[in-house]
Amino acid sequence: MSNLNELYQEVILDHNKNPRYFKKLENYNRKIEARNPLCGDQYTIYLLIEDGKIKNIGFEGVGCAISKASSSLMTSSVVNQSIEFSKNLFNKMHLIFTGKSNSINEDELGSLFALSGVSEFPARVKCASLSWHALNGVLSEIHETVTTE
Amino acid sequence: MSNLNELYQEVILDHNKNPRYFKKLENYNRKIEARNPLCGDQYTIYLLIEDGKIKNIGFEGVGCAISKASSSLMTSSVVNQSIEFSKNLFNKMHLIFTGKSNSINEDELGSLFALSGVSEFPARVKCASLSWHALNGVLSEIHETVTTE
Amino acid sequence: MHQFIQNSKSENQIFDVKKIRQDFPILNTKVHGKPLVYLDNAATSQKPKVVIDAIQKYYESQNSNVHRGVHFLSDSATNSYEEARDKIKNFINAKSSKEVIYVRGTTEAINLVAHTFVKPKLNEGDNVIVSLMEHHANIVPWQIVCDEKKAKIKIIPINEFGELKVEEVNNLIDEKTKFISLVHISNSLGTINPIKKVIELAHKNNIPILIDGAQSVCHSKIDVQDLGCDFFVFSGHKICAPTGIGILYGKEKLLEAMPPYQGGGDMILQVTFEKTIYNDLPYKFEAGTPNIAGAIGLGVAVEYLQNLGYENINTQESKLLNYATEKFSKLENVRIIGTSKNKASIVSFVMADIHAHDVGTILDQEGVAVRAGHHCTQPVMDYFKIAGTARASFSFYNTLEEVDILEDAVKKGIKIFLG
Amino acid sequence: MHQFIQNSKSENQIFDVKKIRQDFPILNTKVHGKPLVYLDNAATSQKPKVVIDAIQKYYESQNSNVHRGVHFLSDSATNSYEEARDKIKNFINAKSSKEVIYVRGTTEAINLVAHTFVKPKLNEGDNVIVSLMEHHANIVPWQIVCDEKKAKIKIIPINEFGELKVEEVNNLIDEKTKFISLVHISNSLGTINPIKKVIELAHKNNIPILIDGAQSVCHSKIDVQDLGCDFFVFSGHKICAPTGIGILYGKEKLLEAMPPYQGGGDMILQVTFEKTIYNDLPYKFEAGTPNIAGAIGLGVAVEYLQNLGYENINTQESKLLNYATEKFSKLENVRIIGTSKNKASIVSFVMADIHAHDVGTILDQEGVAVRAGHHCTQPVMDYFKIAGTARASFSFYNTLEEVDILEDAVKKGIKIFLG
Ligand SMILES: Cc1ncc(COP(=O)(O)O)c(C=O)c1O
Ligand SMILES: Cc1ncc(COP(=O)(O)O)c(C=O)c1O
Repeated sequence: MSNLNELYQEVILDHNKNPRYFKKLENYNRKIEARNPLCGDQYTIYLLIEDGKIKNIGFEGVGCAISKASSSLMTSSVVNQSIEFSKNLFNKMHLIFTGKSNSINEDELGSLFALSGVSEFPARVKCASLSWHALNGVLSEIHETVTTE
Repeated sequence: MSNLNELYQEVILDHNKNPRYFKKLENYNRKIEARNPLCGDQYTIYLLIEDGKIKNIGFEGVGCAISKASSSLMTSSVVNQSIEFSKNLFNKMHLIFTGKSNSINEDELGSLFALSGVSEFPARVKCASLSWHALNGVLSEIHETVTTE
Repeated sequence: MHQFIQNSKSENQIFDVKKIRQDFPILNTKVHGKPLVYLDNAATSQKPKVVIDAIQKYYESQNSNVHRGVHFLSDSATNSYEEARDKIKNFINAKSSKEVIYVRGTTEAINLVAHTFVKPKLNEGDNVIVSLMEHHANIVPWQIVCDEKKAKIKIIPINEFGELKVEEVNNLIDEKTKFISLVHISNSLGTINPIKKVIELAHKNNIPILIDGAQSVCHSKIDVQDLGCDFFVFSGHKICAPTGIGILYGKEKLLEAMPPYQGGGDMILQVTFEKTIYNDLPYKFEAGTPNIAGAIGLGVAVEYLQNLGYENINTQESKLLNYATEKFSKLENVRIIGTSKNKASIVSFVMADIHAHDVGTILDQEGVAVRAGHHCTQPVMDYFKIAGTARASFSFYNTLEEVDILEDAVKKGIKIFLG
Repeated sequence: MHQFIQNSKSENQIFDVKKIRQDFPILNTKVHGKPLVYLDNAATSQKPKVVIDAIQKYYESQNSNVHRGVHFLSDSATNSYEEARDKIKNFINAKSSKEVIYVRGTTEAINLVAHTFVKPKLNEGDNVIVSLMEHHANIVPWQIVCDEKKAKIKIIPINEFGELKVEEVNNLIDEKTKFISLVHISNSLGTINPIKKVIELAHKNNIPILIDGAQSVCHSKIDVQDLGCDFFVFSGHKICAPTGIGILYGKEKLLEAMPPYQGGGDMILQVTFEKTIYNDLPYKFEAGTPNIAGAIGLGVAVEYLQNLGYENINTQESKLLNYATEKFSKLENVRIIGTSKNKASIVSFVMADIHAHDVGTILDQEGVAVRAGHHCTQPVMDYFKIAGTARASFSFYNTLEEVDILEDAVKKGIKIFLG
């Protein structure tokens, strides 16, 4: 059971039960669909991006505990942060999910650290990274548009 | 080589080289296509049937030595014979080809005996019986028409 | 000692599960240090050693292309390939081996029928009837051809037990109904449909009907002549046979009249650029080099099932179904989805509001393999207003002890999530 | 002793055929009491033990349905299945694994492209160009779609050596040409076509082109990016892999724009009766449970070939081709059909007017397996005005001694028929 307890940590169960930023935004300028057809996870993420910053964020949809908690933790971590910061965070988390990170700093990660147990469950990496990939995709587009201008 | 010599007996090689009744009939009332797509054997058999008898027969086409010699031996055996006789001969030869005949009478069979080596070559049974099946098919139809009248 | 005597007794009597399990090498696998409890049989069955050995034997002593050779290996491969077809013909009691077409699986079989039999008959405004509990394989092909022909799909509804509302079939049928395609046993609910009744109804209205037997061939003896259906399709991999092989059964007259599906070698008699003559049945529908080893393996698999005997299979599977149903009915926070009176050994369930995917992971840690999700039957999930279920599907080689392990694992999951 | 030293020497140097042969269990077979001399490699190749073992291992320790499960076996099967795809991607140097679609074989791949890519583009009066030396698999699918669309097939002619008249391609191309489909290496003549030239010509005229690589992947390193072709197709069973699996490579952009071929599980994202959303590449084209064991076996087979090295393969096969060609050229009453300058290790021949079928039987009695007939290339036979040929096709595991045995058997046949 030790593995399972690492995956389903208190933080995860809490964010699954009471997901943060779990609402449709009234006022948004980006909308992303994140779906994993194999397990039926399906979220819509709303973003209000202004001045290179994620001014507001919200998500709704259905999915497993891992994907929901991960989305909730993600939204909590990137709200009011810059695009740059969020993209870097994606890169960091991506390495953690796939077990390729060689230095995980618990203090620095804060509650995101709860997601590190996922790397022991290869079949669940997709769940944890679903919303992150979706977010990163849209941020990269914005980024590219900005830098190629 | 003993097996091969049984298959390619003198009679077979002769009938392959000089097939009998190897011509299109001018005057015929039945025409049958006999083909084995897997090896490309392909013959047309012409029949003149009158009064329950095969009054004349001829065939043309291309195929292996076994199918050609067998067709030649068949035509030679059934010409001027009754439908009944020909159908019985088919049944007899069918048993011989498939190795199911338990009494092969060389004297009775005459030159048809040369075809008995085929049973040792399962892959070639289809070649030997190709024209026979075609003939039997058309004779059975006639027969049925006759008997159901 | 006592144990031993009991075992050897039941061995002589009917069906010794412990002994049967030895036929399946994979059942000895350890998962996360625990014995594998394989309850994902509706997704794919495990393979007995005789089937695995047949594949090996084929590649080590027979391998050759079929039909087109005169040499020893080619003859040997062709004979085994065609003998397998004859075995399958007998297995489903088809009239002739010509009616037994090798395909990749159920999905390809349904696509073949949709494209070569149904599509040419469809006109604008026509309809095809399926049920709400179809697998996507029996929905999407009809959507594709109906879209193309501006025809419609009509749906036989189900009730809260997951049973087909057969009485609705008659109302759905109209003069524009060109085909009915119905699943025999639902892969997500376990429901056994009264297909004979629907086949009769269809034929009374002169409508041809296909039965999707993907889930039924492993549980019950199929007699296509007795059923009277026009097409019957199934996958080898769900009945102890290799992957990549399946069967389309069709009535000879219908198959004769259908155009070919794919073009290529073996399905033609003669090719020129001006004109091509198609081959006879069953070859007309078997273009290209087939899955020879798969077909031979399927022949061995159906023999294996026949030797076990469907009576024995049913006895064991009923035991498992009843035992599991009883246990699960008593569990708080667990709800069984699919409670048809007539049911195969499939138990789909939801746990409180724990997502099926999480249930799957939790059970997996205990060595228990179940499927989690919509099981390619999204309309069923939509009907029950759930995202998915966890599904335990039992085979004759499963044991009551395995049901116990499943139950314990489910309880652990509830504990983790609900404390 | 001397022998031994020689062997171990060549073993270290390049390619020890005797040792390689030990990888193939079937090569120890006795046929009619004589050692099997397998020269029917163009029909299907034999399988090395590593491939046979991979199939066994899959069924004994991994077997599960792919993509849809969260449990251990399902994860293991999915990983192996997708790793195999990556291996194949690298093997043919595709840009992305999304461009690598699992199909049953070459025949299915061509049918898929004909139906989903070419057919929608075809209008009355359009044309598709193929060559006279195509396998039926690259003729019949085009006949089917062209018939349906009232389009035409145009044929690149060949010369008496069995070489493509490339200079004619430009004359054949017109503004109504919608597609070109060309065989890389002819299975009945051995001709290696200058496909790069034809691909360039096609693209200069904005015409997409498919290359039928059924016979080429076993003989030469394929780099689809270097070739630049839009589609490249081949069968696993001809390159040491199991039956029932093959590859359609297609450029991502083209595949993206194509509608699906078959409908069912795995190829959809979401299904309701109102609307179905198709899955991403490559899954859009992989409806239903695939040939999982076959795909994994194909991955192992391409690794096996890569480890052998195409240089070594080519050296050995050239030796065999040259040796056999020299011998056969000297034989009275024997004529080689297909004498292209650029040729793979395939020797088709006719013997006096002995029918190919009889030649096949005679050689078989000596243990020699060759194919006899039209090799699914009837137009080639018609061009040479012959009913068929006997075809010896050599693989890297064949030996010069086997060519000697072939020659002796041919001589015996001539003796029987011509005295
Ligand atoms: C050149 C060529 N194309 C296509 C095919 C058809 O391949 P398959 O039968 O594996 O689909 C073959 C094999 O016979 C071939 O040699
Ligand atoms: C009822 C039903 N129909 C069709 C299928 C599709 O079978 P396959 O994936 O073998 O083509 C399945 C299997 O998942 C099934 O359960």
